[in-house]
Amino acid sequence: MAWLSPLNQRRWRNFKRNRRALWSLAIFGVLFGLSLFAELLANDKPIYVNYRGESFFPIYRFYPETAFGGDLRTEAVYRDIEVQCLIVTGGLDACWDDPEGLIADAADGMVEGEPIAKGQMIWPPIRYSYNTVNDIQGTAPSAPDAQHWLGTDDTARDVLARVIYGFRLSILFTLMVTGIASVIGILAGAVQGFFGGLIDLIFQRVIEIWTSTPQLYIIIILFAVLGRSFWLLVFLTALFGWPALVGVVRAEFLRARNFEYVRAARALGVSNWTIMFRHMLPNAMVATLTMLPFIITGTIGTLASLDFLGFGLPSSAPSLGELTLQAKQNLQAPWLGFTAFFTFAIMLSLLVFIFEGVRDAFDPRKTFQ
Amino acid sequence: MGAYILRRLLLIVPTLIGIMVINFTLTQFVPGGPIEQIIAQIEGGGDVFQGFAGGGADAQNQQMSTAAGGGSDKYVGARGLPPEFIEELEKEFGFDKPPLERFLTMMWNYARFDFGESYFRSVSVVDLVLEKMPVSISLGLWSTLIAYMVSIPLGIRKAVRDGSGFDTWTSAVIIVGYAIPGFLFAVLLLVVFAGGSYLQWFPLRGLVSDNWADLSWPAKILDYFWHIALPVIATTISSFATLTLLTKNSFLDEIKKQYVVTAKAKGLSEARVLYGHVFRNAMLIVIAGFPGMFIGVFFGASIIIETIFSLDGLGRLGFEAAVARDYPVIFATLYVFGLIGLLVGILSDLTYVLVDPRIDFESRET
Amino acid sequence: QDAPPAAPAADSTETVIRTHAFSELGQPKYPADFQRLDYVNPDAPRGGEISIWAPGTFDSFNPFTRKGRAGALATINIERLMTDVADEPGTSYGLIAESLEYPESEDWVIFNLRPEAHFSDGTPVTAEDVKFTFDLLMEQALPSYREAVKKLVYSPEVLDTYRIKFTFKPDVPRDGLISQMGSNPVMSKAWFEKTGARLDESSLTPIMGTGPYVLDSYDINRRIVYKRDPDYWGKDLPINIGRYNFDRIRVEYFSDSIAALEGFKSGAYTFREEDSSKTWATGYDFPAVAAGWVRKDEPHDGNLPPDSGWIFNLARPQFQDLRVRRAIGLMYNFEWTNETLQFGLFKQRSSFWENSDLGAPDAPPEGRELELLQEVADHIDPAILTEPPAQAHTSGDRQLDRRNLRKASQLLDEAGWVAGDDGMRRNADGQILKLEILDDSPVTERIALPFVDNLRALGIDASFSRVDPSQFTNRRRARDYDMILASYQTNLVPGLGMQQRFGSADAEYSLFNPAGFANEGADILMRHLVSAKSEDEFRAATRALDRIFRHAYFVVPTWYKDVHWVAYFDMYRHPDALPPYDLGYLDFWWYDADRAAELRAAGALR
Amino acid sequence: MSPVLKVENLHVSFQQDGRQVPAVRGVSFEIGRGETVALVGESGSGKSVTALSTVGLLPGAATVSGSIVYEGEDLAGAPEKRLRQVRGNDISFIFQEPMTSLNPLHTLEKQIAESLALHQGLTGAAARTRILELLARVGIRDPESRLGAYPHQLSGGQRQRVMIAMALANGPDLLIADEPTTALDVTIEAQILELLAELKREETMSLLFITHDLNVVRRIADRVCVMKDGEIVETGPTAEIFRAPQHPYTQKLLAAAAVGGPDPVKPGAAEIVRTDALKVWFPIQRGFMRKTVGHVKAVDGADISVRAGETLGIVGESGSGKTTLALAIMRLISSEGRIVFQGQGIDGLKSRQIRPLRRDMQIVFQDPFGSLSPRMTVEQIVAEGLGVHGVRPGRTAREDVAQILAEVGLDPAMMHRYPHEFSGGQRQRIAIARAMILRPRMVVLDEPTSALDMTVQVQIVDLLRSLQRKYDLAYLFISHDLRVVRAMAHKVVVMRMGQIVEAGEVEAVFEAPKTDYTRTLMRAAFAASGETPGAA
Ligand SMILES: Nc1ncnc2c1ncn2[C@@H]1O[C@H](COP(=O)(O)OP(=O)(O)OP(=O)(O)O)[C@@H](O)[C@H]1O
Ligand SMILES: Nc1ncnc2c1ncn2[C@@H]1O[C@H](COP(=O)(O)OP(=O)(O)OP(=O)(O)O)[C@@H](O)[C@H]1O
Ligand SMILES: [Mg+2]
Ligand SMILES: [Mg+2]
Repeated sequence: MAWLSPLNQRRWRNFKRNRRALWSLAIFGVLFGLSLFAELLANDKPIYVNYRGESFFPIYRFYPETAFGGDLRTEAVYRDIEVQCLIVTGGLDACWDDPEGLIADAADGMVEGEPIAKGQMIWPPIRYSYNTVNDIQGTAPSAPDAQHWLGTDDTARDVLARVIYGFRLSILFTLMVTGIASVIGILAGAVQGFFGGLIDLIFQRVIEIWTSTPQLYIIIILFAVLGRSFWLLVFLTALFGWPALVGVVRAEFLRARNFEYVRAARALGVSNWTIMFRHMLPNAMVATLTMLPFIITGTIGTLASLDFLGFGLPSSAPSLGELTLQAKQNLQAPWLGFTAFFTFAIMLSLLVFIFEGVRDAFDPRKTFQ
Repeated sequence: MGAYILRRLLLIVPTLIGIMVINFTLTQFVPGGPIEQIIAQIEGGGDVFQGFAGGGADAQNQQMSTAAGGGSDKYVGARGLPPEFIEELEKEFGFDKPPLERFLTMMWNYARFDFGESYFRSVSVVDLVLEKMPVSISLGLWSTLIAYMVSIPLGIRKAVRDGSGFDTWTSAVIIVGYAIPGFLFAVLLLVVFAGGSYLQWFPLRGLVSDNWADLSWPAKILDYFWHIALPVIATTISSFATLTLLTKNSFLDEIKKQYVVTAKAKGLSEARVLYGHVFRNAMLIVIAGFPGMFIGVFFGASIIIETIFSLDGLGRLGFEAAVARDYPVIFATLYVFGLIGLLVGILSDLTYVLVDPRIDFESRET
Repeated sequence: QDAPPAAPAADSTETVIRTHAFSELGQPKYPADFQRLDYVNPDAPRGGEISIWAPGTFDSFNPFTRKGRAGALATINIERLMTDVADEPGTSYGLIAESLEYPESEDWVIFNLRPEAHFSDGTPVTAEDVKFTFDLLMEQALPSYREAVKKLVYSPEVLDTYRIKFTFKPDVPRDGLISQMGSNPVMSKAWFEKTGARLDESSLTPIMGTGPYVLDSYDINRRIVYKRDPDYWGKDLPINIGRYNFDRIRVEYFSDSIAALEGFKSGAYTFREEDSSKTWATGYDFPAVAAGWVRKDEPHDGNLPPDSGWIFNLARPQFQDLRVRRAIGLMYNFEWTNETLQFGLFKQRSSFWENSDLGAPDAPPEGRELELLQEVADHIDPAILTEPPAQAHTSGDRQLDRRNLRKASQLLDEAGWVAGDDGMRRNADGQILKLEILDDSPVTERIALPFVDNLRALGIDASFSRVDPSQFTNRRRARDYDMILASYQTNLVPGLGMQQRFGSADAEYSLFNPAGFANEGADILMRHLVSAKSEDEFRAATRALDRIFRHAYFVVPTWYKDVHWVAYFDMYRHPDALPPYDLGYLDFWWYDADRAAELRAAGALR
Repeated sequence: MSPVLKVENLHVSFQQDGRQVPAVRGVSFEIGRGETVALVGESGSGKSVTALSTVGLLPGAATVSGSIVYEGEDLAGAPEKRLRQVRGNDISFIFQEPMTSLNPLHTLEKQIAESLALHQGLTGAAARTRILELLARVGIRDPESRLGAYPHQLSGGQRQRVMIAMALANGPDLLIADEPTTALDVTIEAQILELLAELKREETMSLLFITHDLNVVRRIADRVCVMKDGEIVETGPTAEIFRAPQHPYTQKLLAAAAVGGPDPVKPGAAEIVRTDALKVWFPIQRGFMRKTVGHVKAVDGADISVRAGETLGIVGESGSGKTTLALAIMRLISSEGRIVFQGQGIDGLKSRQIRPLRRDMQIVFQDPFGSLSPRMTVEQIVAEGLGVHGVRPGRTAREDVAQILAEVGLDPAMMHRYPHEFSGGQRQRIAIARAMILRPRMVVLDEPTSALDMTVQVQIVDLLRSLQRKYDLAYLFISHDLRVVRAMAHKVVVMRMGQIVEAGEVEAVFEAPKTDYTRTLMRAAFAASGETPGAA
């Protein structure tokens, strides 16, 4: 941390002293870090395949079934037992008849006494991707069991895999949206509150007009024109998200600009922008810091409600919102609701605690016993 | 100040026009208009609520396929609706006129507070909105009231006891409250406390009982609260978190300032110090949010909660209108709520000044 | 309304048929002097109440306008000139009309009204009222109806107080016209004049008719109650014996389906017909069922199911090749979908006349059926003449069935869509084989996704798109989709509607022909079908058509069910043998007052 | 006679960034009934902390040990509830920094009324009468019109007097006054001291008086405690201490005085700043609509002129518009009239155009605490100007900061602290350091030494003078301490009710005041110590 200025070092020390925040940050970091590698954690393709001595990396590359001695030129369906048999046995034709038997037989590198080019597959710990439709016992949604640790959803997809991917998607989505929206929001609020006068008067009207625009319509229009996509949704949600902070930041700035230290900074010849962001913002940050975790989770909520109304991510995307909706529609499958709830609760708690730590770090008077 | 207020009041007009222009323009581009919606309705479909109210019907109920109107299979025109009908509709809705003319007519009418009728019902928009108000006010009023009454004192306590066990567990509770998806919670409440499988402590739907009119006054009040208990709980549960933490953090910032020491030195009780001195300094944002909250009370709407508890409020009206492209309802509510919103915006800015007399809105660039 | 041309000198040679009932195919089942319908219990006790639920809310009792949301059963008080029965398709019996007269040419029809018929306010029904109603409908009813009927018939003439004559326009086929006229509702002219009500404005005053039930009370957003009219004029008519047994019919409104189910569980209403497999499979194990208070039943449903399935937009070039359609169809796994997503409650549909003997049997055509097909042999694949009809494919219990995958791959390879180096299928021009399933309902999504998944495994760039209802309507009307989950409808009796569903004339735009299916052979056979005068002829035509439709494979058939899913509090009774075409719980079921008292005592009802 | 307050072995330390920093180390003293004890000592020696600890008003970061016995009751471990009863009623407090100690959102009336209502149950008209009486007694002119004023509308001295009025409202048994007269001009100061003496007599009030002004100590204290580095190094009756101080620090303290005068201005020195008929009128607004009903003529037509290397002293009664004039010259509040800075008219400039000029014009605010950004460390605060104006005299900013801090008598090791972790005097020096680090051409010093003990004050005065010598600085020096003014200024203007009533060379004004007002001022200032103006 040597690269930090002494003040920031002090802040960092303060942050660390809030154990709860530190742990939350660590856990959150680990979870998010792991989820970044979701493909390696949960996937219906093996990470690595050794077929007749050659190496394959199905997660990253396309291989037709023919590459493994199959007969289709489309992508190998690795979760099919026949394909697995082909890989393990080095492409024996007998795989079409009795794959299970052959796989068991091939464990020792010999099939019916004949040596074979034994292949190998390394699978991720969870053998389902977020959109893998699984063959399950009984009816979807199915309860948690040894195969599906959190059960399956109403399309027979593995809930755990969806949560992992959904967590990543939601967090990326919301971090981006919140990042963009809060930067714009704070900037706008700060400018309005600080300069006041005509700028405030005009900008406020613009925001008023903007906030009373029906978002649903803009989303519908843009979806219809540009098609549904993650990035469009990021753009749109950020576009509608930023006014959330403007009001409070503006109010805080309206007040703070009368403070003596602002006058002092002005007397020093500090430029307006520096005054705003070095002197005032840290003191007008309460609302922002408090609301950020909620804006972050709220953004996930927005995503969820868009899913709800059918204007969310492209279907089959692993969204936590969709999970909640399913939970409501499948009360007989409480694991859906529990999973959604715990995912949200954990995420939100971590964020709230982290931001509490940040707040403490910035609070000069905060002391720890 | 007077000049500022006057300026703000005058600015309402262009703002309102701006809002209406943008929205009007938008609706020109939205795929699918009211006519499509009518067509969909007539052809048997277009239920905008199926998304979340529906129970996943995958089995159409089979009509007696012989009986489609007296024994024979009628021929109704392959295009479904005759073009004349669509023309007629267009005329009725005024779509035969150029957009500009339509817009100007609309604005002229709105300026005189004449809001017209819904496309889909023979009811004036004003009546429609008034009809939905009791539900929205009930939900809005009580949930906001509860949220504020709990959150502010709680937040203050948490600030005073920052870092204590109390602080931690209350944080946990409110976060859990926030994390529970509202509609899931609503459904749970409904099934557990009003449904047919577990406890039947609360009614399933409505604002009041059937025999409400015959009840005595105390019974009436009791009955009303009995009915709104579950929906209000469901709407409120998630609203504690932000407000409580906002209060807490605002207080934390203020509570160690010098003037608080002064107040303490006067010998004031803790409550007096907190509520009499710190509150106003710390809660600018929250206090200034009061006027906004006030409209929240009247137009508080949660489409999902309303649907689950079979309440007919503005939430459903608004969503239905948006999806069905019921433009008179959309524009009129936009206009009226927009107007009120703008007025409340002024009010809330004036509250800033009331809360902190140092605040003004003038430019500092001399 | 346009009046009929001055009556041409009546062709006196023409015989005029006078009858109590009219059947599209042959003789009515019940003779003129029948005592009662076969499926009713003539001794059914009267009394009690039955209650059902309705979704959303209501704000009107006028079902004839697009405005407002009409309350459930809003037409319960409106009776028609003739009525259907639940055990005989295609036949109507006189209700308000005692009898009807028509010439063999079926150029006109005269209804003789029953003089005893009167409106709910006691005023008698006259021919003047019938004419008034017809004209009113032509002026103010829904335009689709107006347009259709206007083309067929002139405004009726009142012959005397109880006689009214409808004259059909020249040049329109006469098939089905008489039944259509028999289905005209009858409303009171005096009432309309008095109240100034309009059919095209919503209103909370129900329109007065002659029916067995009248509105008792309502509470918007909550309930509607109808009560039996003790002075109902027709209560002793043979056709009404054993019917309309409940004193009251109550409709409870819920806007959320979960709340509705909870309402049923707690006895807020007492009769429920289920439409969701999930709820039917998982939602009915509540205490009242265990206690025997609620009965869960699956009576047989003899109606034709809708011919639902994944419908190709045949206008898209890539789907014009039958092999492509078949290959795509093979990727839909009915067995897995049914078992895993729908609790195994459905059956696979193959025929367009499933659940009846009108569909083609699983054998090569023979007899009249073969004759008909040979007539159109030029227009159809010769294989149809010699092979059994196409059956829905079967799949194994694995979601992605290898056998079908291979078969489909082969078909696509043959059709020129070969998989490239990225596994995606392209044609000779290098275009990727794309397929987008369009829908506006979230229910479809979970069914569609596994299908899409399989299609992708096949190397097709498949996707599912959900859009909002308005946009869906738009795109449906513009035929801007590759595939939708929708249905066709066929009938148990001949009807003109076939043309707009399967006919080539309207194929390009007909809303009822979402695939845009067109085949000249089918056109010819449909003309046969419409004019069929006997059941055998009709059956031969439907079976021949069924073969053509199935062969064309423009619909990947999905599921159907042949039972009603009903649950009710154990105080309702029905005749042992239910008629095939109507469950009739509001009609001829009755109330067991003793059992009801027991249930009430046990606290089962709210 | 048992003492009213007896403090024994008091230790206070602050938790600071994880470490314990001692502030008070084993302080013991007692105050008898009706007695006045003066606590004097070095700035930052722990006087305020000691005072605050008596009624448990230290911030949470402080750890306190030792015993504090008030009327036989140990307050050190007393429950909060008990402390509350004591506070305000039995023991009253006047805080050191009046500028930040008032609730910014309460009117003057409300602030005082609250104490009255709380401890005496006085409300309504009765309360108002008492408030007016109190305000009059502390010398607020036209108190009625001031009732509705908020703290930010008052001058520093006015705020301080409100604090005093608040503290005296309930006739406390023990008054702890932490530098209660720093912002007051001599006449008012005399009036306040008289008032205190009167109260002492009438109500046998005891007094713990913290001050740097030894004249005041001599006038009112019965006993003196001298603090240094958190310890009481010497204590005894006033007369004795003054006569024969024992501890070297005490000796140094008593000997210290800002002596001498400034170096003469170089002939032909350029004019740095000049104003012509400068006017600042604050509107008096009433009601919710903020209708303007009149004006406070804070500065009403002031003409001044300062040359390079010259110091202009600005004196005048509290509330006479000195601060306002300073702010107007700095273009920090809007004003009417011409302001010429280095030959350039700056009154019409946009703030963006002025910004580059600010490197050459700096100000030390009267309220140092308020003028320091609470969430920045001292290092950042002091170094900021360097960054803004791109001043980099060959070294790192940190070294610069360290040097200037040392020059104003602060330990450079403290530079990572936040402003609130300093004593009043320390903050004042930080503010001076911030202004001086830029080596400007002109500095406005608004009461720069009010919170400093004599030793430090001398050090600062020397520093300022040497800087002036080196860099030809022009100073606008606002102070109530006429001795310091005399030691610093070449010329002086006397302000009264917004107007300059007298102006001229220091000697001329001090020796031969022309107006009655100046004459009273001079008399009050130099009478107490028995000096005559110009005796030095
Ligand atoms: N909150 C705090 N955190 C850390 N150190 C503090 C804090 N408050 C005061 N100090 C330190 O304690 C010491 C004593 O401060 P105190 O305010 O009592 O000084 P003082 O004698 O009143 O000085 P002055 O005359 O300048 O007001 C100082 O060195 C100061 O830096
Ligand atoms: N913002 C304001 N609004 C209204 N009146 C103000 C404002 N600021 C200052 N005043 C008034 O202007 C007058 C001059 O104030 P100023 O602060 O200049 O006095 P001063 O000479 O610095 O006094 P002191 O020596 O007490 O600091 C005072 O009467 C004060 O009450
Ligand atoms: Mg001090
Ligand atoms: Mg001043």
